[in-house]
Amino acid sequence: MPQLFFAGLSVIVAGGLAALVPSRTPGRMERVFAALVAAGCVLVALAALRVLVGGDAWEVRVAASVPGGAWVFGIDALSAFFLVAIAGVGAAAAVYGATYLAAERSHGGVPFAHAAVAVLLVTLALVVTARAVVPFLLAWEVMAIANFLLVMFDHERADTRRSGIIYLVATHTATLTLIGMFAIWSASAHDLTFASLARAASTPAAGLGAVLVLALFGFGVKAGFVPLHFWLPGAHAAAPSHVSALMSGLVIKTGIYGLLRVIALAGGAPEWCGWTLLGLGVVSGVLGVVWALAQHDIKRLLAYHSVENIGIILIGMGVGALGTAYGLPAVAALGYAGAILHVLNHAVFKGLLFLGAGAVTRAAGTRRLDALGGLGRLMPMTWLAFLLGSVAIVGLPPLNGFVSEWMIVQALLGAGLGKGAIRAAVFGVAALGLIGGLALACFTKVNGVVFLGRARTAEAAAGREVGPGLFVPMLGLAAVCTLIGLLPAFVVRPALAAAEVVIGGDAGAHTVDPGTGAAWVGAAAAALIAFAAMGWVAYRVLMRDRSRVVAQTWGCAFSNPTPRMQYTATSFAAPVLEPFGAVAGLSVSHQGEEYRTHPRDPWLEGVILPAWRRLRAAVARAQELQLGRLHVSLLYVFATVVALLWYLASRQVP
Amino acid sequence: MTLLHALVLLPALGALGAAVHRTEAYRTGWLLVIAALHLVLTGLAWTGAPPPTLGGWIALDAIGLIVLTVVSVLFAAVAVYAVGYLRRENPRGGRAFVSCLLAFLSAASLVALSHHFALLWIGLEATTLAVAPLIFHRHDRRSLEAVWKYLMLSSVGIALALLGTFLLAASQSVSGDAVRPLVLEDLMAGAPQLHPAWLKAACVFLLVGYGTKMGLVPLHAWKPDTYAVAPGLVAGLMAGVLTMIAFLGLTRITQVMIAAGLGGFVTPLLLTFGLASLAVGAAFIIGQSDLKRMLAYSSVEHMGLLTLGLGLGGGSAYGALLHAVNNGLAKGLLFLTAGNVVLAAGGVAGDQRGLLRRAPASAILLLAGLLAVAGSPPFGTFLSEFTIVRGAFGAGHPWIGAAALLCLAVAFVGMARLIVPMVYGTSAEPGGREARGGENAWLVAGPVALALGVLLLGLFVPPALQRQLAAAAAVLGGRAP
Amino acid sequence: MSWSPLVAFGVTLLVAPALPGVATRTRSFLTGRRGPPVLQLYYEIAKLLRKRAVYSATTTWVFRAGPIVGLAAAVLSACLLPLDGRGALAGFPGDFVLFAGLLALGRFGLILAALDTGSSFEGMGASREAMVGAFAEAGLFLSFTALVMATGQPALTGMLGAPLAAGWSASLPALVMIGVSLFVLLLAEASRVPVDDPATHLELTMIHEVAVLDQSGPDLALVLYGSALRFTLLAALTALVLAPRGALAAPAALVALPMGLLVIAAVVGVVEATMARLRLNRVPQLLVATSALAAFAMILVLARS
Amino acid sequence: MSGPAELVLLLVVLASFLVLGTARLSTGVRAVAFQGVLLGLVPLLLFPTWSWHRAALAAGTMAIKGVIVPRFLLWAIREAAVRREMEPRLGYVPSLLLGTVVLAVAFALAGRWPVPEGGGTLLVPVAVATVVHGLLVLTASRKAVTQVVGYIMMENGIYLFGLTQAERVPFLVELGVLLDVFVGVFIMGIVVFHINREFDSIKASRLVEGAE
Repeated sequence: MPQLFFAGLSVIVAGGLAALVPSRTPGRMERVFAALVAAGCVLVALAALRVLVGGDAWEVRVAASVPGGAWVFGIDALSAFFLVAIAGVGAAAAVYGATYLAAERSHGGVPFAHAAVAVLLVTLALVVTARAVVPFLLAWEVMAIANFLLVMFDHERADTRRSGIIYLVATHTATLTLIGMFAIWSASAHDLTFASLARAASTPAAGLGAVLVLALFGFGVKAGFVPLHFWLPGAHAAAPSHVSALMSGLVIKTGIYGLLRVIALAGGAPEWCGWTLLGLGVVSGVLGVVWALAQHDIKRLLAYHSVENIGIILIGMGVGALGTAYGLPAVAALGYAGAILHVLNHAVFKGLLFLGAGAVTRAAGTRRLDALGGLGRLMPMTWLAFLLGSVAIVGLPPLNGFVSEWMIVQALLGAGLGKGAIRAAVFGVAALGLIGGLALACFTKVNGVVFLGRARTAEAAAGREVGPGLFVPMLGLAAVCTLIGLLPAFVVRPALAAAEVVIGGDAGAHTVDPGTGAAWVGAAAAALIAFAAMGWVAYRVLMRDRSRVVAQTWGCAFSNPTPRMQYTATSFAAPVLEPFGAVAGLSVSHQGEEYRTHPRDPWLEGVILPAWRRLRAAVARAQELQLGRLHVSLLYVFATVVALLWYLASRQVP
Repeated sequence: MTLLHALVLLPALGALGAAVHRTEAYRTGWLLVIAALHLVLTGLAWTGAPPPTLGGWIALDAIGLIVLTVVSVLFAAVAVYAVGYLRRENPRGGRAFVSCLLAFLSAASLVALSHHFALLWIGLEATTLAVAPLIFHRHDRRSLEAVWKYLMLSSVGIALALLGTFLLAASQSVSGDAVRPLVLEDLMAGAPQLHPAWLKAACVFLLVGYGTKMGLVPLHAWKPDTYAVAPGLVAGLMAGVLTMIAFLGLTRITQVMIAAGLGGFVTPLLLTFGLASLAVGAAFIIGQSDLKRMLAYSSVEHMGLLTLGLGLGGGSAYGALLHAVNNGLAKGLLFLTAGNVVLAAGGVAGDQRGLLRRAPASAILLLAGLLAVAGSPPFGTFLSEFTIVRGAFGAGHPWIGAAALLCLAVAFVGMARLIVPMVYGTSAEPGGREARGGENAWLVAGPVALALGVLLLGLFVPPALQRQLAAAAAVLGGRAP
Repeated sequence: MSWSPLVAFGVTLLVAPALPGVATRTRSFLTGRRGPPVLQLYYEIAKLLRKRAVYSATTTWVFRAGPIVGLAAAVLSACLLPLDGRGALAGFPGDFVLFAGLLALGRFGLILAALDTGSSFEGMGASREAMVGAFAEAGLFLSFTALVMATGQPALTGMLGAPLAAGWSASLPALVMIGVSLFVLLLAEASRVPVDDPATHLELTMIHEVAVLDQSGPDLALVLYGSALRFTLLAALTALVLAPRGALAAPAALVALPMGLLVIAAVVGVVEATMARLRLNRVPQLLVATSALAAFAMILVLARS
Repeated sequence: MSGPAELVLLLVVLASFLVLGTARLSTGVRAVAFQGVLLGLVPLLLFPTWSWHRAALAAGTMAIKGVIVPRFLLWAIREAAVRREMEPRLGYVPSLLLGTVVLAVAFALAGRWPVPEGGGTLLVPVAVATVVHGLLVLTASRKAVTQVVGYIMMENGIYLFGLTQAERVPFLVELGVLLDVFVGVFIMGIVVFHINREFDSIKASRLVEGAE
C-alpha cells in the first residue's frame, strides 16, 4: 500500500525538519522530532507488515526526468522484512537519540544530527524499496553521506576524523564499484529498472560473473565482512551511540540486502558464489569475534561483533546459494531464511547493545572497559537490557539469536545430507560452534567487567541509572528479543517468504515446514524460562526462614581486596586469545611491572594503510616529472606533435 | 541586430564601458547588468533557435546552445562573486579586471556561436588573451611565472590550431568551390568529398591545439600553476568555461571527422588522450596540499573523462556532453569556494582547519563540492559519469570503463584526504592555519547557486536539455541512453 | 508417547550425583587409597541444602540466579537426550543445537555468577571456564554433525536411537572416534583430569572449583548437582554413541542406562588415575585436537556415503 | 611553381638552420627577420598574376614579420639587458642534426599529401619543417627571448602554409597576423618584467610544492 509507506516517510522527514526548528524551551523540538519519527516508523512498519502478512506486494512507477527511464519503488516480502527491522530499530534509536544528545546541546550540531538521523532512516527505507538503478544509487549514497556526517558529529577528536575519512573513502569506493556493476549489467538492458536488469540477466551479454564479483565487493564494503571490514570498527566507535546502533543494526545490513537483491535479480547465484559467501562468512565470523575479544573499548568490541554476525549471515546466504545451485530448494529456503532472520535479530540485539553502551558511556564517562565495573547495581534497567542483549547475541536459548542460528544450522545439515560437493558445506556447523563459544567468552567478559564486581574508577562508581528516555527504548528492544525467542513461528514464516523472493518462485514453500520445528524451539524456550522460574521460587521458599549472612568476598585468606585487584578485561580474554597467536591482533607491552595489550586490526594497520602510504610515495616520485618547468612542458608538447605526426604517417596510405 | 550578435557584442561593449568608466561601483554594477542581460539572452535562445547570420558563420546548434548556457550561467555566478571579491582584494581599481572579464565572456560566446573554424579559432585566442591579465591580478612573481607559462603553452597550442585550420581549409579545396570554406554546415554536408589526407592532418593539429587549451595530458602542464595562483573566480572561469569551449572545438573537428567517415582515425586518439588525462589527473591529485592545485588536476581528470566519452561515442557521447555541463558547474562551485577559503583564512587554500566553525557556508560548500566533483549521487555528475561508464561497457570497452572508475576512486581518496580535514576539526590543529570568518552574501550566493544547479541536474534533467543533448550526441554518432 | 523416556529421565536425574563419586572412587582405588564413599555427593548436597548461605557484599541477584539457570538448563537438556536409547521426552530437527546451547547457557550463568563476586580468583576461574567452553563448543557441534551425517537423522532421538543402532557396525570407526571426542568433551565439561583437577587444593591451578569459590549453602548444592548432571548427560551421550541400545527392549534399555553411565564414570576414574592434568595453555590444544578428531570422523562418514 | 619561388623556400629553410646553428642572439633574430621578408615574397612568386590583395599581403608581411617585430625584439633585448647568446639546452650541433632529420621527415611525410594548387611540391614540406624547427628552438631555449624567436619561426611556418589558402579563403592568412599579437605580448613581457631567464631561479619553491 504505497500511500501508507510514503506517508510514513514524509512523517519521518517532517520529524527531521522539526528538529531544525529553533525553539526557546530546550528539548521541546527534540521531543517533537522523536514523536514524529517514531510515528513515521510505525506507519512504515504497518505498510511492510501488510505485505508480509497480506502478501500483496506492490510497485509504483515515478516518471522521472533523468536519463535511464522511470523510477520504480516497491515492497515485496524481502523489502518488507528489512523495512520492519528498519522501522523498529530506527524508532528506538531516534527516541533514544533525542534524549542522548540533549547532553551536548552546547555542541550546536545537535539539531543537524537529528535531521541527519531522519534522512538516514528515510534513505534506508528507500534503499530497500527502490526497484531501479538510479533511485537505488541515489538513496544508497545519500544514506552513506548522512551516515558520514553523523560519524563526524564529534569531529574535534582526531581519531574521529581519521575514522570518518576512512569511512567516507571506503563507502564512496563501494558506490563506485556498484556504479560499475550496474553499468556492466545495464549495458545490455533496455532501461535501468530492476525488472529489465532481471530480463537482461538471462542474456550472456550481462557478464554476470563480473557483476557478482563487483556486487560482492561493493555491497561487501558496506556489510563489512572480512577483509572489507576495515572501516567499520573505527566508524562505529566514533559515531554517537544511537548512530552506532543504526549503523550496526541497519546500515551495514543494506549491504546484505543488496547482495540478496542482486542474487534474486540474477536468478540465483552460481556455485562459486555460494562457496565464496560461505568461506567469507566463516572467516569473518571467526576473526570478527576473535578481534572483538581483543578490544578494550566497549564500542569497538561491539563493532567487531557486527563483523562476526555479518559472517553468520553470510554463512546462511552461502548455504542458501549452494542450495539453489545444487537443486536443493529446502536447503536454499532455510539458508536464506536463516540469514534474513538473523539480519532482523542482529539489528535488534546489536541496536540494543549499542544503546546500552551509550548509556554506560553517559553514566561513567568512558568507553574503556577496564575503567568500568559494578554498574549493574547502579543502573539495573540498563544492565537488564544489556544482559538480555548479550544472551541473544551469543545465540543462547531462550532468546532470538538462537532461533536464526538454529535455522542456519539446519540448512547446513540439509546441505550435508544432500548429494555431491555441497555436503562439504556441513563443516560450517563447526564454525558456528566455535563462533558461539568465543562470543560467549567475549560477552561474559563485557558483562562481568562493566556491570559486575566493583567499580574500578571513581567515575564508574559515580555512575547513575539513565533516564527512561534512554532505557525504555532499550527495554523495548529487549522485549522484542524475548518475544522472537518465545514465538519464533511468527518470524520464521515471513523470513521464509522473503527467502522465496531471493530464490525466485515459491521453491521453498512446500519443501520446508517451519511450523513444528519453530514451535518446538519456542516451547523449549518457554520451558526453560518456566524451569528457571520454578527453580527461583523453590529457592526462595527454601531460603524463606533463613537469615542471610553478608560478608566480604572470600579472598582466599587475603583480608581486604581492592577493586584494582579484580580481573580485568585484558586478563579475562588472554587465555582465550593466546592460542590464536598473531591472528588475534594483540600487541603486548611490558613497562616495569605494568603489562598492557593493545588491540590493532591486523588488516587495516598491517596491510591497507601501509599499501596506501606506498602508493603515495610512488606518486610523489612520479611527480618529479612534473615540476612545472616550462621547457619540460614544451618538450611534452613537442613530443606529442611528433608522436601524432608519426601516427598520421602510419595511418596515411597514399 | 539579431540575438546572436547581441550575445557577442553586448559583453564586448560592456568591456569597453568598464574600461572607460571612472568609478569602481559603476564598474561592478556594469558587470552584474551585462551578466544578467547575457543570461536573459541565453534564455531567449532556448525559446526558439535563432536563424544563422553572417553567411552562416554564426549560428546556434544543440552543442553550441549547451555550451553557451554553461558559459552564461557560470559567468553570472562569477560576476556576483566578483562584486564581493573586488571589495576584499582589489589592487588597482579593478578596471582591467572587469573589462577583461567581460571581454572573456564576449569571446567565449563567440566560440559557442561560431560555425566557422577560423572564427572559432579567433574566439579561443581572444579568450586566451583576455584571461592573462586576470591570472596576473596579484602582480607577484609567482603569478608572473604562471602567466608566462600559460601564455607560452596556450599560444603554441593556438598556433598549432591555426595550422590545423589551414589544413582543414586545404582539405576542402579539393571539393569544388561551391562550398563556403570552413563553414561547419558545408564541411558536414561535403564531408565525403573532403580530402582525407589533409583532413587527418587538420584533425591532428586541431587536436593538439585545442587539447592544449583543454589541458589534456601531456599538454596540461600550465594548469596546476595557473589555477593555483589565479584568483578563485578566474580559476573557476577557466576550469568551467575555457575548458568547455576548448572542448567545443574538439567536438567540432570530431563531428566533421565522423561525418567524413574517418571516425576510426580520431577515436583512438581521443581514447588515448582521455585515458592519459584520467590516469595522470587522478594520480597527481593524491598528496596535493594546495586545494586549487588539486582541483586543477581534477579538472585534467575530468577533461580526460569528456574526451573519453567523445571517443567512445554512443551513450558515452551523450554522457560526456551532460558531464561537460555538470563538471562546469561543479568546478565553478569548488573554485569559488576555494577563493572564499583563501579570503577567509588567508594563505594557501589547503592548510586551514576547522572551517565548519569559522566559515560554515564555505565549509559545507566544500563538502558539497567534494561530493559533486567526485560524481556521487544525488549530484548531476553521478548521472553523467554513470552514463559515460555504462556507454563504455555497452561499446565493448569494459577495461576503459573499469579504468575510469578506478581513476575516479583514486581521485576521491586524494581529494577527501585534503578537504575533510579542512572542513572539520578545530583551527588549533598542528600545522593548521587559524580560520577566520568573513563570508559575505556576495561571496556565498554564487557558489550556492552553482551547488543547487548541479544538485538539481542530478534529480531532474529538464526535458528541453535532454532533447538538446540527444540532438548534440546524434551529431557525434551518439544517442540518448 | 511411551513411559520409558520419562523413567529414563528420572533415573538419570537420580543417579547423577553418584557418577563423580564413582569416578573419584575408582581413581583412589587405582592409586591405592580408599577415597570418599560413592554416595558422598548425595550427603554433601543434602547437608548444604540445610545450611544457610553466605553472600559477598559485592554480589547481586546474578550470583544467585547463576546456579539456578545452570541447573534449569541442564534439566531441560536432559529432556532432549534419548536416555533410554529409543526416544527423548522432546525432540525436533536440529535440537542438538538447543542441547549445546543449554550447556552453554549454564556456563554463561556460572561465569557471570563468578564475576559477580569481583574476586580475582573467581575471575580467573571464570576466564578459564570461558576458555574451555569456547574451544569445547566446536568439538561438540562437530561430533553431533558427524552423527547426523552418519545416521541421516537431524534430531537427537534419531541420531542416538534406533537408526544409529541400525547403521552402527557400518560406520564403526567413525563412531568410535566420535565417542572418544565426546568423552574428552565430557572430561572438559565436568572439569576432570586432564583438563581440570577437582581434587587439587591450590586455587591458582583450579578451573571449576575456583569459579564457585564464593558459593555456599544451597547455592553450592545447586552448583554441585548441576555439574554432576552435566557430567551425567555427557556420559550418557558417550555411552549412547559407543553402545547404542536402540535395539534393546524398553526394560533392558532402562537397566542398561545406569550401567553405561557407571562404566563411563569408572573410565573417567581410570583416566584420572593414569594421567596428570595438563598445563592450562595446553588445554585448548587438547580440545582443538578433539575437534580435529570429530572432523576426521565426519570426513570418514562423508566419504563413506 | 616557378624557380624563384623554390629558391625562396630553400632560403627559408636555410634561415631556420641559421637560427638553429648560430650562437649569437642578434644573428638569430636577424635570421628570423630575413625569413619574414622571404615569406613576404612568397605570395608574389606563387601566383605570377598581379593582384592588389596579394601585393598588400606581401607588403604587410614584410613590414610586420621582416621589420617591426624583429626591431621590437632587438630593442627588448637591449632594454632587458639579456645576455647575447642563444645557449640552447641541446648544443648547436645536435640541434642542427635534429633539424636535418626533421626536414627529411617533413619531405617524406609531404610526399603523401596532395599538392595544394599554386603551392609547389616544396611548399608543404618546407612549411611543416619550419613549424617543427620553430618548436625545436622553442623547446630547447633557456630564456624567454629565444623562446620568442622559436615561436616566431613556428608561426612563419604556419603562415607559409596559410599562403596556399590565401586565394580561396578570405581573411585566413590575415589571421596569422593575430599570432604576432602574441609575439608582441611576449616581448612586452620581457621588457616590462625583465624576464631574461626562464624561471629556473625561483624553481626551488616550486620544487617543494610540486613534490608534496
